[in-house]
Amino acid sequence: MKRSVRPYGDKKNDGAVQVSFTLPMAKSALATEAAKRYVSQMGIREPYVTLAESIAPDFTFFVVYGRATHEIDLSAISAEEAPAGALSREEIDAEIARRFGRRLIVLGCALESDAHTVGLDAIFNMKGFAGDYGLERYHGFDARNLGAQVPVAEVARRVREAAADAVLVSATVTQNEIHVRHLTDLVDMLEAERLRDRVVLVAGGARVDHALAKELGYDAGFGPGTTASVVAAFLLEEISRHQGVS
Amino acid sequence: MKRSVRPYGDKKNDGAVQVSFTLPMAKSALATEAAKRYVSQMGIREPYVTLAESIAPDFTFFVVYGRATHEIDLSAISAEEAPAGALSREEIDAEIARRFGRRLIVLGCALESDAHTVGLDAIFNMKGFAGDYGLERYHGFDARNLGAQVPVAEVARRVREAAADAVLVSATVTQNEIHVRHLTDLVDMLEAERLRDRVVLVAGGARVDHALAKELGYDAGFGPGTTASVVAAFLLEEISRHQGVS
Amino acid sequence: MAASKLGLSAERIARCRSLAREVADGVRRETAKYTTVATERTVLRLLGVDGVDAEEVPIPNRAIESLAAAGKMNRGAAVWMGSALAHGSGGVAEAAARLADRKGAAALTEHPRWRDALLPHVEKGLERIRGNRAERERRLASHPPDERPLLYAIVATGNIHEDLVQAQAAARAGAQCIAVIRSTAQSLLDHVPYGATTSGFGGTYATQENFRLMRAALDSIEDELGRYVRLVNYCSGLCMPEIAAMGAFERLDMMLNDALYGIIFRDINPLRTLIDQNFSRRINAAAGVVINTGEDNYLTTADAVEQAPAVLASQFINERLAKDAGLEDWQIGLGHAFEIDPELEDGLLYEIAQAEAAREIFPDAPLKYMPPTKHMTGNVFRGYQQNALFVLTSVATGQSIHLLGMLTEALHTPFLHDRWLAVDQARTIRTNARHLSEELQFAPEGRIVRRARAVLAEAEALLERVAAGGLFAALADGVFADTRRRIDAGRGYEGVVERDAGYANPFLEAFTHAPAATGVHA
Amino acid sequence: MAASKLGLSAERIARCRSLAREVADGVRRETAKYTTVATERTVLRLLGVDGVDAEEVPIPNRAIESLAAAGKMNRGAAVWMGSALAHGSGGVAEAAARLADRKGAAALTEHPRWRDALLPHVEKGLERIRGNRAERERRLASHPPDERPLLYAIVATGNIHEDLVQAQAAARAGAQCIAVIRSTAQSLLDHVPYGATTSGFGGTYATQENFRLMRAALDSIEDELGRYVRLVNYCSGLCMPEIAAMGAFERLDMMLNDALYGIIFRDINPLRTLIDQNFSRRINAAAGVVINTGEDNYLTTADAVEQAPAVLASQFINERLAKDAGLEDWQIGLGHAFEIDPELEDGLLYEIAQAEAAREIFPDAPLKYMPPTKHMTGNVFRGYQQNALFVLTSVATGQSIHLLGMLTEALHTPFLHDRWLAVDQARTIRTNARHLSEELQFAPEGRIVRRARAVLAEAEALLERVAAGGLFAALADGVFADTRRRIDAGRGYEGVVERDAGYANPFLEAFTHAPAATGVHA
Ligand code: B12
Ligand code: B12
Ligand SMILES: Cc1ncc(COP(=O)(O)O)c(C=O)c1O
Ligand SMILES: Cc1ncc(COP(=O)(O)O)c(C=O)c1O
Repeated sequence: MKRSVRPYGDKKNDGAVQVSFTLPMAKSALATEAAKRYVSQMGIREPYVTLAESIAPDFTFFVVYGRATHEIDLSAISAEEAPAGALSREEIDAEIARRFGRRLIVLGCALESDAHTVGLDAIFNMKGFAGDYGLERYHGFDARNLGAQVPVAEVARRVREAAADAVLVSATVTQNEIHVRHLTDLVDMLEAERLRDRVVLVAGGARVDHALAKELGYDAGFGPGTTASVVAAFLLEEISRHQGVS
Repeated sequence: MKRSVRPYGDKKNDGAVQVSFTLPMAKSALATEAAKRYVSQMGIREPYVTLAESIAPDFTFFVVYGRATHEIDLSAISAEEAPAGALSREEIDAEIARRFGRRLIVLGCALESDAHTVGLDAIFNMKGFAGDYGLERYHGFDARNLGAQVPVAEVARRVREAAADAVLVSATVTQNEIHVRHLTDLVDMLEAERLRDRVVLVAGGARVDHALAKELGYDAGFGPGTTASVVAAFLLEEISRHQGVS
Repeated sequence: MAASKLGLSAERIARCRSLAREVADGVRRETAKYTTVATERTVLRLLGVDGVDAEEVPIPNRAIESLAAAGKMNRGAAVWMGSALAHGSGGVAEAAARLADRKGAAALTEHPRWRDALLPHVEKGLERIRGNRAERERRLASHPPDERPLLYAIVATGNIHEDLVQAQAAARAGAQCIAVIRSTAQSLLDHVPYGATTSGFGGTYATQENFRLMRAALDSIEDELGRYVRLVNYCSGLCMPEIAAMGAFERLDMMLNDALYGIIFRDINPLRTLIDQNFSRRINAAAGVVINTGEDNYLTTADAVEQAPAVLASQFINERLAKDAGLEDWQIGLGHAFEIDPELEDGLLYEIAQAEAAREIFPDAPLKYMPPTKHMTGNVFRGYQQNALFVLTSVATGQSIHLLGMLTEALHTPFLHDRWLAVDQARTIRTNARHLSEELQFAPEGRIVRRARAVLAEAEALLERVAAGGLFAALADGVFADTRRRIDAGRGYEGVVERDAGYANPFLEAFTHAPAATGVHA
Repeated sequence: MAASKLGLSAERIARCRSLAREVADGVRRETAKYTTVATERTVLRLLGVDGVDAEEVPIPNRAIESLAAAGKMNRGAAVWMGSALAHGSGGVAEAAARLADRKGAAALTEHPRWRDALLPHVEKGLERIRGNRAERERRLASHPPDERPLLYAIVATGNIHEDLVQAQAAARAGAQCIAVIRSTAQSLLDHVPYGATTSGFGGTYATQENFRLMRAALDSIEDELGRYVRLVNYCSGLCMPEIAAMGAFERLDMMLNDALYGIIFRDINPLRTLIDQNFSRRINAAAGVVINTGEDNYLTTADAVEQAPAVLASQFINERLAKDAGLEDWQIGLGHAFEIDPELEDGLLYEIAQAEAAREIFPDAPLKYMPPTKHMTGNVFRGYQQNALFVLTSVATGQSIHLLGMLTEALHTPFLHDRWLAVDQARTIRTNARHLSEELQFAPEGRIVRRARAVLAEAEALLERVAAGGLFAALADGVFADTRRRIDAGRGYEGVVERDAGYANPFLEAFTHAPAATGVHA
């Protein structure tokens, strides 16, 4: 049964919407008319330009109110459940405490000869990446950043010693596939030490993606633009699955 | 030469727009998905719902940012000069002072047997009509509201005595065309007294419109929903034209 | 009373009060001689007369027009209702019909025991008012005390049924007072429309049925909210006492009730509306209603810095007139507004000075602080900013009633989310700055203190001028808002009638002598 | 100095300063024994060494790596540059190339008259810094004094050429300081990228060429605006003194310059960055630059009420370290932020208390007040409201540098209109509340005064704890932001080298003895 819905200002289906944007043109009657027509093209009738402000020599900022004509048929959406939003830092910490009752130990390093650490640090340290704070800020994680150029044997030793829950390694230099060699060496070492199944293993780097990492035996791979919050949410679910905790 | 323009957030043509509206449905993942799809129908891609707030049991308020895909071709607009916005009260007062150097005398009343004054008062007194203040608030007008049931002879007498610039009459009761009779009587009286050409003559009322007023020999007619600011702007131009002042 | 922060001269404040008393006495000397069609219609309504005739004209209007035509109005409607009953009319409705009949009214003679015949009906009307007051106090006492300032929201769809939905939404969002804006210029109607109304002009008609419907709708969510929601309406204008009586009968909590507003802004005859105001304020006093006065209107167009003294002078006069009509301090919600140009250097300091001065001069009055309108533009972000500064100033100076400002003030009657944003803003800042007024003090000879003193001094000068010739002369001279209003002009003058020697108004008598009930108040 | 509004105990403040001095002395005792790769690269840059080799590695990096490999770094790059010149190198570039060559560096012997050979180049570097300082002071003196607080806007497109457009737009809109945000985590690079850059990570790389381009762009509109526009960048991190030197060479006006930030929030080795900080602050002192410290970072996630004492303690330590490095009061832009939860009862009173306390404790410091981030949401109207309260608090407590908050803080790097709205808001409220700080006083035993005293007391306790074991021990214990940072861990530790007996750094010597130039300052 079609159930269509339109915005509500102060009467059913009045379609009331507010819009704001800047047009790259000097303030003028022409600019205001352009803003009106622009909003009309968005399917908004009776556009009322309440503000036209010159905010830079060739830029005018507009606030426009109007009546949107579109309708949304809710019955068409109800089928696919809308995707849930990303968990916040507080929600992840609360969930770790609830499920595990302890902090999850996460080790990280740049492998073997690789000296690039900025990417890994942006995932690990307090300041994080452009405002998305690093794993150190999460009470739920005991994040230990082992730094640059760490041999695979050292990684295995630290995993055993710390009883780590997860290992995050970064590989940036890719000349003659050096990153593939290093990443594979680590998996082999962990399997040899019968540690592979006790940890969630994650690879990352400017030239790493999920497919490559899975292919090399990792649980996941993260490339450019990755933020700590995405990695934290993944670790919560993956470690829970790994350790049969829910 | 086509010159197309799109909104500018922080890069040329990034189409950045902000939208806000309420949907009449309870807050839920479904509602957020509906808001996203609604904004997409407006031609906005990558809709990012930054706020979904339950503001009443079955109402959710949304703020959404996105990238509008439409373009405006400026060359198509430049032809018709965009209509200038209505003058503000301050602008009208300044313009009257500049053109006339004195206050314009405006008389008003409800004609003959008609006792309805609320409409005329909403145009005349300080408080005006729903926030649009009456002619008394305009320093440029000396607005004199003669009140209800004023005979046409009395109107003519007051026009001569006050050397009025304009006369605004209200006629609301229309049973057996009584309003047409009264309005016509006034025009006849003014012409007999050779006063018609010395004033701008305006009729108004719930059942009056511009066509009827012109037909009856008035300079203009105003119906339901009229505000003082519209009448004031009209009087400025009409009296200027009438008295050859620019 | 909190120590003064502005060091305002107590003598000068006392001087202003004594001048206001002189003005009020002058008004009373003039108004006491008269009654009006509205005051007499109100006596009929308080006796229980209601309804409309076939042409939808209210019965009270018919009865009073008929009494006036018969030259009997000067003695007061009560005398004739009592006489009709004493001469055998079966009840109030029948008596009113008899008065409304031209011949019947002309023929009716005063009955010596008209008071005895009328007494039970007078008592019934007074009891209904007392009952509503007790009910309100019972409900208020059943909840924790309300946070101050009270957050006041407006609904105005024109259709009472749609208003009910929006009012409940506003109350649920946190609004503590709900006002249904009247159909614009209803001040100018010399009758009160009857029944539920579904179309108005930029607002919803004030009718007794609309009051009843909204009161019930707000009561129905009281338990859900865990607090009593106050209902506000407007009795200013030609039907001032009538609408006050309807509010008293339907348990309205607050009423816009200001003759000066009607005179200056609606060109209503000064004598008519000041006579009516006295009776309307008597009714509101008895009903435990908080009145609001309209000083904000001085600031909506004229410059808010220049007009501040006029606002203060008007507040002193309104306070005195209200007290003379039996209203207690806690019932006198004097009005003022946050209207100074946001671009003015130190303009915010003057807002603080003026709001603090009102607080200190009228310490027990439930001051009603109105939002910015004049300098609000289509920049809704700037609008939300100015309303944030308005809320902070309100909390910082301990205002009592805070009318929520909408970010879209300059654009349209509020959308649902406009109102939600306003309530959310006020609730958050009220909490975030809870005890700010206890904290703040001002530099002894600073700009804020000097501004407050200057406004008080100019207000005193204005009151000297008004007291010199009396309020009616001052109004004719355009002392207020440069608008000249003569005593013998403006709407409703024809409805003013001299009282004759035998005039009687049992309700006015009852309200004048009965001690106001104590107990918890709004 | 304005009378105290908070009645803070002068003894307690003095005690905090003496504890901070103990901490600073402890740090100096430790750091004085060492130099670092970054400090020595900076000496080369000040001598005029620049450019990159075929693999785009900066020449200073090559030269210092080579000296280190030859075991010669402990004596300081200056000795070897001087010796190379004395041994016949034709000029600074040639000498640097000689150092960068592994064999050449190993073979080089110290020349007895290395100082004489080096002197003209040292003098040239110092003169360039003095010249820029005088130029800034000349330009500032040619305009009326700036309105306070200075409005500080951020641009961050990642492409320096796009940054120029946005920076000019922000300056035209009214911003008085423009900061180009660095590519995120540039703190962690142990080299400074070379040349103009067009792609970064959430920001634009700090390079000397980018500084030069932006300085020229802002100078080009100085006459049009009738005021000097201050340019800000970030030297915190592994290249702290190097970027400070580049700023001094290109007439940057302000620098984020805080080792504690690098240690706690970028996990940089404490010893390394505290050694580097001293030299970087010496350079900024000489260049007449105002430094900014990063205490706001304590408040961006942890609770802003709990962390207030840590902010104040950090400010005391930063003040002492800065003075020990020759910075004058007017150059020490201590950081703090408006980050308390807007839903907290009386939270605004605590913000006022903390901001006023900073003002009174550091009366001559150009305090840098940072906008709300933690509690900013997708409700951009609430965002604009919180930034309005932030501006008002800033003006009410006389802050010096006001970093403009964006209503879209939680959403994206600012759009052009986001920034315009922020500047419009700050300019309007700064004018509307111009003299508010002169007006306000606080109830002697009120919540604001008590809050300020409590924060001071807790800060003192924190300083007692830090002074007891010294800063390095305190950092290892996680005293700040519950984050443990050991003296022998974190980025860049390998770059720390013990000075040997013959160590020399002619610039450090020059900055330490030369009296700072007086005259008009930023
Ligand atoms: C800074 C830098 C350096 C610095 C590194 C300093 C340091 N402490 O990191 C120094 C100068 C030491 C350096 C050296 C070299 N570098 Co380099 N370097 C760069 C540069 C300019 C920036 C890299 C960076 O900081 N990116 C910023 C971060 C935030 O992005 P990111 O690394 O992609 O990280 C993100 C994602 O990938 C992801 N991620 C990354 N790691 C991980 C790990 C996990 C577990 C997860 C979940 C996510 C994740 O999340 C991060 C945040 O979103 C790049 C060029 C460029 N502009 O990218 C070249 C670059 C990486 N370097 C390069 C090269 C070749 C070298 C050298 C070999 C040069 C030389 N010939 O000597 C040496 C190698 C040194 C060595 N032993 O490794 C090449 C690599 C080419 C290739 N694909 O092989 C690049 C691409 C430059 C180029 N275009 O040629 N380099
Ligand atoms: C209030 C009212 C009354 C009041 C008037 C009080 C007063 N002081 O005005 C009283 C009770 C006295 C009254 C009496 C009567 N009324 Co009557 N009244 C109304 C009512 C309910 C509202 C009118 C009103 O106030 N509108 C509000 C104003 C703001 O709107 P407006 O008048 O349209 O004015 C606007 C525009 O028209 C314009 N405008 C108006 N005048 C002018 C003048 C100028 C110069 C300009 C520029 C603009 C302008 O600007 C105004 C603001 O936008 C209407 C029904 C309705 N709901 O409309 C009936 C109505 C107008 N009345 C009606 C009738 C029939 C009567 C009576 C004849 C009833 C009777 N049988 O006794 C009497 C006549 C009395 C008389 N001698 O005229 C009919 C008229 C039908 C018809 N078309 O003829 C109406 C429509 C009711 C109905 N539906 O039957 N009435
Ligand atoms: C005191 C007072 N009464 C009544 C009103 C209602 O106005 P109207 O005259 O349009 O009914 C107002 C204005 O809003 C007012 O301030
Ligand atoms: C003092 C200080 N320095 C530098 C920076 C720049 O941070 P990053 O380490 O990402 O370069 C910041 C944070 O914004 C800071 O507060």
